[in-house]
Amino acid sequence: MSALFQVENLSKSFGGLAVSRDISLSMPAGERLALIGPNGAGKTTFVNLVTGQLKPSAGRVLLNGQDITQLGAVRRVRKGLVRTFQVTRLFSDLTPEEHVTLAVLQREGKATRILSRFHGNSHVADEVNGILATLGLHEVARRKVGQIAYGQQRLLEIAIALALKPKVLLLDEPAAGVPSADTPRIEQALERLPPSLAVLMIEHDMDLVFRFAKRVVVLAAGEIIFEGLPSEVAADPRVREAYLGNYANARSIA
Amino acid sequence: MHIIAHEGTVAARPKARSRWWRDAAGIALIAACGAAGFWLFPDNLALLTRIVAVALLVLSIDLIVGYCGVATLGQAALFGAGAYAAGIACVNGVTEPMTLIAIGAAAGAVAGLLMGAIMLRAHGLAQLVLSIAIVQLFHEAANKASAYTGGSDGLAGLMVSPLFGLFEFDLWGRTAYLMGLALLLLVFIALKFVVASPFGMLCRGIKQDPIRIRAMGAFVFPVLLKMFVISGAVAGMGGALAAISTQVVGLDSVSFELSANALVMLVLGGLGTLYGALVGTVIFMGFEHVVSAFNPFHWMTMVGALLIAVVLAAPGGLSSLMEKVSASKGRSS
Amino acid sequence: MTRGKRILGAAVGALLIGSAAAYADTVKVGIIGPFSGPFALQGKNFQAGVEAYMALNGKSVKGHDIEVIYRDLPAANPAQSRALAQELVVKEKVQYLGGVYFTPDAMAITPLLAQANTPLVIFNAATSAIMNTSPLVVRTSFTTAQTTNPLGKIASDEGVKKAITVVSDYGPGVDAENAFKKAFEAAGGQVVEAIRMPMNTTDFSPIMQRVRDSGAAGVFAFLPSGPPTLGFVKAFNETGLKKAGIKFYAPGDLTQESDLPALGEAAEGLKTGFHYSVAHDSPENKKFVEAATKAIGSADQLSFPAVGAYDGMHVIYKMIEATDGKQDAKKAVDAVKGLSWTSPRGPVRIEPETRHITQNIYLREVAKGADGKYINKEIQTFPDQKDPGLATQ
Amino acid sequence: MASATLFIQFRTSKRKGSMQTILSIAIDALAFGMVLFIICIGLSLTMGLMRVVNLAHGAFAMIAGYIASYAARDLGLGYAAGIFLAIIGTIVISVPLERFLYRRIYGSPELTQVLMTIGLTFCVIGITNYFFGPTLKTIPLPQALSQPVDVGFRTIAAHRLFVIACGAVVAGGLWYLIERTDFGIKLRATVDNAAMSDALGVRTQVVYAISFAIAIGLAALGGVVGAEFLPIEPYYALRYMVTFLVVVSVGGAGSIPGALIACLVLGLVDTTGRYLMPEFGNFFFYAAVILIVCLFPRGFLGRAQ
Repeated sequence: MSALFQVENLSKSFGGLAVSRDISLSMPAGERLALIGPNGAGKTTFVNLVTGQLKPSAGRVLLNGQDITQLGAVRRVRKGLVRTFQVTRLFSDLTPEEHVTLAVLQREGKATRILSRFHGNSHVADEVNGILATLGLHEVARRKVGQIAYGQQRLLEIAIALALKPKVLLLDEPAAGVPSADTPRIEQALERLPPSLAVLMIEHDMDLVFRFAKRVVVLAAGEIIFEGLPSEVAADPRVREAYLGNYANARSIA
Repeated sequence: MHIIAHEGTVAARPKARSRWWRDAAGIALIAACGAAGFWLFPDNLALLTRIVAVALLVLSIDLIVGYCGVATLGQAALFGAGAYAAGIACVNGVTEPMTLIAIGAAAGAVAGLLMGAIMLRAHGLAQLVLSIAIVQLFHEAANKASAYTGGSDGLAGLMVSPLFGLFEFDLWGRTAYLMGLALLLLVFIALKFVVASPFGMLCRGIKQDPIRIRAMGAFVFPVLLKMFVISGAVAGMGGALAAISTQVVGLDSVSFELSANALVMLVLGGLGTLYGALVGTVIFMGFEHVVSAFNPFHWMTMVGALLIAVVLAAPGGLSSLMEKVSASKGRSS
Repeated sequence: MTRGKRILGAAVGALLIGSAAAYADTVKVGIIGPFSGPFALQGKNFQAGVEAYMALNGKSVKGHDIEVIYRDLPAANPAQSRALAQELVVKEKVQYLGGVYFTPDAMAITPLLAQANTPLVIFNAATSAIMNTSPLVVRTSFTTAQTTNPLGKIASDEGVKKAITVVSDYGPGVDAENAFKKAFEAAGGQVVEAIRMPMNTTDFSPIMQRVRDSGAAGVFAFLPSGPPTLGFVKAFNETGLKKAGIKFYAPGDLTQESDLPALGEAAEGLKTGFHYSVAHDSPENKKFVEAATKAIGSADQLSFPAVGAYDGMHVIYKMIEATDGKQDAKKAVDAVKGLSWTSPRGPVRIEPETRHITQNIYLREVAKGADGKYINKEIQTFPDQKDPGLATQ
Repeated sequence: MASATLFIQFRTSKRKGSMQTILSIAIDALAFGMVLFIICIGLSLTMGLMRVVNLAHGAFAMIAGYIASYAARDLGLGYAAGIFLAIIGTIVISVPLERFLYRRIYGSPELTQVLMTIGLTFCVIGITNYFFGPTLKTIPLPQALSQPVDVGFRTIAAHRLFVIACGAVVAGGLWYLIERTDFGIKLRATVDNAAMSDALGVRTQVVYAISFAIAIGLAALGGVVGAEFLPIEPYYALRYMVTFLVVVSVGGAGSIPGALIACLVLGLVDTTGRYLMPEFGNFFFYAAVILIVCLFPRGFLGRAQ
């Protein structure tokens, strides 16, 4: 098995209501996969199941062939399964530099140290500056997050994730809420992600999906209804049905 | 990229240095204020010592409330644990003051561990209520165990030997005050290091968004528990200092009232800066002392009015007011 | 602010007395008591007793003007107590300390006395052990054991064979429980059950249920004066224990005069043992009540801490007289050892060995007075009672 | 609750072996619980619905007690008039406070609210002490309520039955108000989303002001009818603050049934604890609080925050 990350028959129901049904996925290293689906398709539940916020009713999650279904959210991150948030979760009075420093220190197991200083730690400074520069955040590295543009905050979400050196990266709508003028910067950042990294992107912006993803999975009503190349998605009748319902005469899903 | 990184590190130095200078200046200022208190109010040293002991308690609350976002109305449980441990040790023949402080710190830390382990199971209002329940249980236990604690009559007869074998704890309270002041400064410096450490930053992160911290792969519970232990040690030292300087430990040192007063002092001064804790304690207790001497019968109204006025004028606490005044120009952005 | 006030006070004083007396020295007395907070009433009584004494006996002794400085200590808080005492001695230069409502507060002050060369006259704090912590302490109040002791014999005399004790679960409560048990069993009775209630109890009906279940014919109760006494007495009536003829005995804290208007009819007939009733019939008391009522402002608020303070001031005046205004704590205390006088409460004496007050203990019954207000009517006198708590040590 | 009853049965079977004791305790617990409920439900509403930690709640109950005592005892107007005047008077006093003080702290951090309401409590205590003195104030009960009533297995003060009835009426009335009336709909909408309600034409400021007045009115009612349990004196406002706060949190702020359950359960724990082993009464109570809070972190029926 060359799959780095696998989801097997994942199901979740709340009471009698099944919100995820029998979802299976497999991703090799370096994969660029997009997960799309209409509102209410169960994307958020899927993310929560994969990251460990929710426990599945049935099925397994595997990373590097190891079953991580029973692990909590924190341990999954430590194994290399890292996510970003759809609505940014950042510390408004800290700077991007501080965010990324904290993430690097945490990865190195030094974040709980009391007898060293957080600032002026030259050992991690180079790495932190490198990450910030890659994402074009070096200019705002010292500003409080509350004062930088939303697009930059989205990039910072990715920067934090990269600082954790993930094997699998879950991007939860990385361009959500970003003004269209700034979207290219996000795209650029996504193109520069380390090649060996497996990236699962959940996204609404179809332009972004088509440019970024090598493979697309469509989720509707908690089930995978399509899996294939981006170019094939628009033509699939079930996808059209799921997105457009009765408005079958609409031409494009974008 | 190299150039950028280089620029970054170059820029980092003055900033870290300015931060360091600011803290050094702050600590020098505290030392100067403490010394000024010693020279200006030589007749009020017992009051000043009490302020120092309570300041340690308020600092310990700031660690939990201001840096971790865990609300507590039961911190006196940790203060009292330190006070009783030091008191009981003293009555049983351990009379060296530094040892007593260490015993107080240890007892406070253990109590902090216990309290944290219970309180961290809940959030918000429920957490607050747990803290109240815990301090009430401590109070009840201290009342019950009167064979060891003296119960409501207080644990009396603490004969502390002279500090370093030289300086007596006497009527004028010079030794107690200077020892307390030195202790406060040391603790303050240590806490400045703690909050400036990666651990301190992690706590600040947890306060704002524990989910983000978990998504970074850090466990929240052990970090907060660790802070509870540190906080307990600080509060315990405050309790031990109070026990040494008063030579009596009363049930008031494990009371809800003390916890609530201390929290009020902290909020009055401002959360999450450590300076606010000191400012709040000094202002509250100083104000209380002055108005209660001025009118022993109806001073409570004036203290109440002060609190209301502070909320209306400076909702972020007095230290935020000072920041606002000092930075009034640069704040337009 | 305090310094400003002091200067102002001195200036005003100089003006009033005039230049001739301006050379007369001032002896300062520091009074620590609960003047605000939950026990403010007791503190007000301290003040009333002090002011009544000074109104009746003048504000100077042998040409030494007496200035009283009050300091507020709202609840038991030894650290604050020590700080206040230290400030009074070191900064305000008081020669005498007085007041103190709670035992731990007194315990925090006594270690300072020798070094401060200052006597402490306790107006209230009622635990026996305080007297052993310093030879410079004199007490003009009572001890719980002292007021409880006669009740054991009374209960037995009234035919109670089995009794239950119900006390607040703290130092004085436990003292009272022990004192009653000892006295009652010495008189041939048997305490069948001893209940200790948490201090913050507000609903006493479950306790009364226990009393009923115990099958005791009499109940001995001790609660500190304050709001809970109201609930306790009401519960005793409402649960029908009073009607069932169960005898009730308690030290007088429970029927403090200031609580009687609130207790009203519910308290009628309750028998308590205490050292002082505002209704005590003597010329000394009449004079005292008149002066103290004027000082406190309302007759309803006057009760026992005032007499402790009044007699305390008497002791302090005698000390000033003996030392002629000079600061000499030992001489001052020695001067009042064995001192006896007629207090508003009756004949009293400072016991030379213990420095505690020896006095009559009265058995009183709550009854309607001449003006229709409820009073503690004295029905039996136990003369010359020492503190049994100290006597045994 | 069932297991607690069994436990009592077990203990008392050794002691006396009668149903009487169990019923007796239950009815005492019920009366005490209802007093707590009437006072605390107002606090629960302000904390849960308006998100204001109003530590001065007890101060309002105390003000009502003073007014009732003055009206019923000093003016001789009687108990019913005393209750009525106390509620009206307390609300009248609270209106300017709401306008000029509380309105500034709606939406402030909780600790800021704590600071201000504690300050307000201090002021109220100081002022009451100044004007009314530190003695206990009673509210004389009418003849009908002060008599013991024989309820078969024991005698109970009629007043206790009255309190139980008051509690039931308050619970039912509030439920009706919030679930069944127009105002209730507006209140719930404002709580869920103030901005949206504003946009829909609900005058949220008015809704807040009315809710605040209702909460204060309930505190006033509780202060007066509960005065037999919690006597009126200046320190009232601080003395019972912890109890009120604990009850509200255990019930879950903002929930009427939650508060009711909390009052009854805590009343039962308190009463039975004090009966079975009085010397450990407080241990019982606070251990129960810790247990409940650990099992129900949002309170019995608390809203998700």
